[in-house]
Amino acid sequence: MKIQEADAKGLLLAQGLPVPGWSVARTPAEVRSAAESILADGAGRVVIKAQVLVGGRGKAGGVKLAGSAAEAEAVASAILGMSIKGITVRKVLVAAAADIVKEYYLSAVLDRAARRILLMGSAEGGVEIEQVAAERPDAIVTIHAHPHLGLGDWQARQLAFRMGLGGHLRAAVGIARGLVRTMLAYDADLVEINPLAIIRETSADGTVVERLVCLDAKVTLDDSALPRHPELEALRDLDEEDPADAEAREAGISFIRLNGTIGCMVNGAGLAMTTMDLVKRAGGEPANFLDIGGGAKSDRVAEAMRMILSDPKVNAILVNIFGGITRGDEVARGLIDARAQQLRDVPMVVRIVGTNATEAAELLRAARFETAATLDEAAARAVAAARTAGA
Amino acid sequence: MKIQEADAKGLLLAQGLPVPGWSVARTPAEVRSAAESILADGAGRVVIKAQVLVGGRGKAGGVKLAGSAAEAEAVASAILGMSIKGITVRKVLVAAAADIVKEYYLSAVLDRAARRILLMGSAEGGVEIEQVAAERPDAIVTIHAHPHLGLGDWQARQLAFRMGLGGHLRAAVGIARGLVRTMLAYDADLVEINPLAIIRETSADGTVVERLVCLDAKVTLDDSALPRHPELEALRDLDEEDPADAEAREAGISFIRLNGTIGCMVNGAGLAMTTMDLVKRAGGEPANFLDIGGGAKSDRVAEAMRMILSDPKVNAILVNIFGGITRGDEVARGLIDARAQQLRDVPMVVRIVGTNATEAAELLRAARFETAATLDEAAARAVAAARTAGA
Amino acid sequence: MSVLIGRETRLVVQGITGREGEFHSRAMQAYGTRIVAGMTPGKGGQTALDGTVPVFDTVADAVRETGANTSCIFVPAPGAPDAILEAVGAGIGTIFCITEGIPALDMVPVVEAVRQAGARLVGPNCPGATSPGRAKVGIIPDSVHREGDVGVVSRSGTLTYEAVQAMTDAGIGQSTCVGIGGDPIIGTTFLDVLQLFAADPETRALVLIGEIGGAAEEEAAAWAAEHLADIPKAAFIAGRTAPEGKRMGHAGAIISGRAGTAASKVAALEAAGFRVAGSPTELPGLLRVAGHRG
Amino acid sequence: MSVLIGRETRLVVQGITGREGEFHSRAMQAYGTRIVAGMTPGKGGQTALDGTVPVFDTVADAVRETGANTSCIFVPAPGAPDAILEAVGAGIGTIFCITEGIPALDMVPVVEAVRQAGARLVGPNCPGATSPGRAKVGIIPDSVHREGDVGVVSRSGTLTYEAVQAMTDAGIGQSTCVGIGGDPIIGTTFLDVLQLFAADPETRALVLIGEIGGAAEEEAAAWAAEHLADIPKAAFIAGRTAPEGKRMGHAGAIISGRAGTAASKVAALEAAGFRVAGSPTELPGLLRVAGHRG
Repeated sequence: MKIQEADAKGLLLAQGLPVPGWSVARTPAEVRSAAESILADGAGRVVIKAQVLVGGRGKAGGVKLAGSAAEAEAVASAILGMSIKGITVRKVLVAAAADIVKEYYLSAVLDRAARRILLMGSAEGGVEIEQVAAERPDAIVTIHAHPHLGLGDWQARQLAFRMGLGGHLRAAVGIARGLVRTMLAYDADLVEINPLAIIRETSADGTVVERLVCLDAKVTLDDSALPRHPELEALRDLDEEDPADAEAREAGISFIRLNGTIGCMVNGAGLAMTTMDLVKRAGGEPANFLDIGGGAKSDRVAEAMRMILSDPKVNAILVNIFGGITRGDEVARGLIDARAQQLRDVPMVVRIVGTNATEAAELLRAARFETAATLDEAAARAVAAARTAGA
Repeated sequence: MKIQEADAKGLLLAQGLPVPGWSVARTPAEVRSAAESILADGAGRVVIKAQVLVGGRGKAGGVKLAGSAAEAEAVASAILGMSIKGITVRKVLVAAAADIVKEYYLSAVLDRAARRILLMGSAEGGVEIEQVAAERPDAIVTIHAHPHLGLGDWQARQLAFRMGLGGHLRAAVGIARGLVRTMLAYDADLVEINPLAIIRETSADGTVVERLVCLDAKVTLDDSALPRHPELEALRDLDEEDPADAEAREAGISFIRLNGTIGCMVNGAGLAMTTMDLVKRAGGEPANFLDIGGGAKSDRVAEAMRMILSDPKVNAILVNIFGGITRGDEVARGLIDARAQQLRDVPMVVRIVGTNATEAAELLRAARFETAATLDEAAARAVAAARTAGA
Repeated sequence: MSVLIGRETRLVVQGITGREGEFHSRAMQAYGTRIVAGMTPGKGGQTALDGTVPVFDTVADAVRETGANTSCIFVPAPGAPDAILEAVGAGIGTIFCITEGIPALDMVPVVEAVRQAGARLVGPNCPGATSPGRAKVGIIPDSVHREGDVGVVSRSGTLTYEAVQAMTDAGIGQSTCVGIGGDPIIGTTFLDVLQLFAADPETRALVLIGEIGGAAEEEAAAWAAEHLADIPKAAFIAGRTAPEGKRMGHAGAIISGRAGTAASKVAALEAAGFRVAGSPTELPGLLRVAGHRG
Repeated sequence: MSVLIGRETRLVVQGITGREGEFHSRAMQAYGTRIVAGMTPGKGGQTALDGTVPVFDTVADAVRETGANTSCIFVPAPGAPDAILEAVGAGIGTIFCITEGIPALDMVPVVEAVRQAGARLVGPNCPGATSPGRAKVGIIPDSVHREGDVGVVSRSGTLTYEAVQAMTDAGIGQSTCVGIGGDPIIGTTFLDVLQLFAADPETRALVLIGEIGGAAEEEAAAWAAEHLADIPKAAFIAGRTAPEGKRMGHAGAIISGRAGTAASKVAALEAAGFRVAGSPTELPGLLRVAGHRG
């Protein structure tokens, strides 16, 4: 699960990391008032950042500076409501604009190949790390935390020295360890600070100090671990979530809406992707990825059918079930129920093999469903049906 | 550092272990009032237990039951002020007497040989585990916690089943894990529950339930770790501590008072024990074990001398220093300072070799100290001096 | 012969008295797998599967009493990592963890402990393995199999069934079919299984079924290019048409950056001599083209 | 030859810029030990010991730049476990930790990590080792030594000096003298050092200096009885007159129950063929009685 920058910063702060203050606003007026108080505290400028769960906010114009409360309000008016990669901006983060001396990159990520937590750092912060990795791999420092002992101080020091942060050793070590602590505390699979920055601050007595802080934060959480972190469920951004996604989650269904016309209902993620691939290969376009999960009962099947049909683009449906834990007859019953209730009549091709396939075939025959024996055949017929319907 | 049963129970409770309530009292009147409130809560009897840091309280008559507040007061009068292995009882623990169904033994201890935490359990609780170990070693179940992963639930279950606690599996697992947690939280080198007991309780609605609880608790703390647990310093029992011990600790000196007449001052624990051994071998009796530690300066030496001389039995002193980190001349200066200030004149034999021994020898010669070249010789002359003084 | 499981398998089922554990244990037993023990804490002394299988409180007891050498875990996610460690601690050499939904960070210390003990873990969140005609550990439907000499390795569940069924329908049997699971942190990788097949004299052809995401297929392909040049090989990669940046079902299937795309995997596999199918149904034909005479 | 350290030793001192670290590094260097590097985080690029030794920020840097193979740690207790793990992580094979006052439970995961890496840790809270005429790592005063062929192992500090001085005074030199430290959890035991001496062709006699408490002397004696029958052996046990149940200075010296008493240790050592001295000064004579011709 992705969470917003502001929420990610909240988690980092709770784990003791240095994150300069911020507030979240949903209207230009709220932004104005937040900016007023930040500027009154001595900041020269404020930064206003769109809170969306997609990358490239800066390039899209979703991050702006303002020198006065009025300017902040005007900037916020432009950002709030804008669309970034198809997502409408509904809230912004407001913070004092930092006086940045130098930017770094630091992240902790679950490294699947090494089966360990990987710390990745670079003295080239503020840009996309994928680009740095592709162009100058030597500029990236990596260290694996020990799978039992975690990240040692010595490893954090090594990382800091190699990143050129020897002058801020204690802070860098604290932040590196804090990233791993944050991962473990919330079951995150990514905790990314970009930029990690040395900023210049003027303290109350007029002296200028430099400090290493987390200026941006990105955290993604392991969905499998959410049941043991009920408090994190509140961080799910319902503003950005397709209402169908929430329904699907509730029902135990994996559902992703796509742009095609052929609705797909499959059991198993790999088989669902394969089904999409074969639809495309047969000349069609899948309308969705949908995995009903293992052992689905008829009610879940009916719910999946409702989700598919809620997309008006769908003009044909392909059901592909290879029964293992899932019983073919349960699926057939769900399809029959769903058709009895459905509002519009869309041609459907059903292929059910594996556990209780014979019973399923009988039920489907009795209910006059169109069935197919192989996946290739099912895909071809669904594509043909979609073409006829779309013509 | 040893701590009292009541304090040990407090630590266990803080770690979430099931410990029935208790209070601590220093006077018979306090015991009476505690007993009144316990009996008013429905207990049939109360137990009064001497709080001393030595074993064998029960056999010594330091643990008694009472059926009424008056009886509790009388029993407390007998226990408070009694001497157990030379320690005067100054406080007692008062608790409801449990209705014990069966007693077990469970402890977590640092196993030096295996270099791991060892869990030790037995269905023969309430007696001395050393006796069980000697007589029926098969009656003891042992499991090592993993040095990196700690005690797994599976290990705790195995321990519970082997101890015959399968009927209280969840509680037993929780307690076993809690002992290890307690060790780690406070840097204990021993956490012992004896007895761990199944007790019978009548709940408010009259139903009788059985519950696994910690009826007694013994915890010893790693002295090396006390600096990072400043809150535990408050659990040091000053009632039982020789005031000289506290002084020694402050000064960085290891000091144990013994029954002989020859005061010993040595650098290093092994050499200090060796010096005692050689005094004994030469026919004398050491008055103390005293290790001035590494790199002692003259003030620490003078402090050590004051501690030795505070024992009126001391009638000769043996100083044995093998300089390594410790500089012989520093010790010599400390001895000279100490003699200038000391109240009584006790014959002293000094042997200083190793680092700066030559300078030390000159200082001592100038100050007319009696010196010896070897440890054997030093011991023999100290014993002779003690004999002369004691005659 | 076969890999991971076979006639020598003596299986203990952890969580045998649970609904799933019992259901699939019956299926395994019916297939001919020697289930020597079940394990459910607190049910030691009872029996399962109509009195045919003794149940123990601990895996250690099961091993001591029955000589179990392989474990299959149906314990729910919160207790599954502990169940794996218990199997390792009891000296079990091969552990299949069927459980799904284990948080990834829970598995990090567990796979390390398995590695240190020299044991092998397959999964978690995997369908298990079947050596047709010999033994089945896990939940792969029996009906898809046929005895033969093709080693199959896959990180999907039902897609594996689909592919294996296609082979069986075409008369091509399997030596062992291994589902390694699609979770982020798994005990046994494509590469590990290829190495096992390489050492098995009765495996004479290979089928690899991958998915978009990660680099495990590429890693396996690089090894196969060097060590498995002479054996007929076919592969299928799911997710060629999946849009970038979306998680498709389980966490394994996410494309990040260039690595892990279907194109990268297909290219790596083809470079290593795998014939890559456009549909699972093409696998049998490609194996024959590659020289397999099963 | 010698054990643990010798002419091939290339030493990095962790904490070289601290007061103790610098003082003892000078002494080690004066003895002839090849100190190739120092390490203090944040002082990388500086030099120590009057410009003769480069200082690095990390042990890994020191190893890469200087080929250091041995480490001596003077880092204060709170940072010492981490310093040991850093040395292990940098590939150092032999690590001496002089630091005292490390909480015992901190050492439990550390010694396991050392073991897993196949490295060797001596200490903590140990005086180090000296191979007279070759190298010295730690804090044992130079003056007590003489070149020779007796291997000495001890868990005490100054008592070791006393015993070794007695040998030197009697004309008996040492191959290597190893102080293993008196803490509850240590990296290298009496047994480990006896095994090293057993494999060293230039060690032709052994002296073991033990203390009451624990069972490490008994364990070593049992092994020596089987494997070191033919070599002259002498021993000394401190604490014969210590009262039961009192901790004498460091935690190592506590008698609990019957095991760990001086009597138990003396009996075990005598049974293994050690001549047990009543005073350290008797050790040279007993070695000669046992057949040593050094």
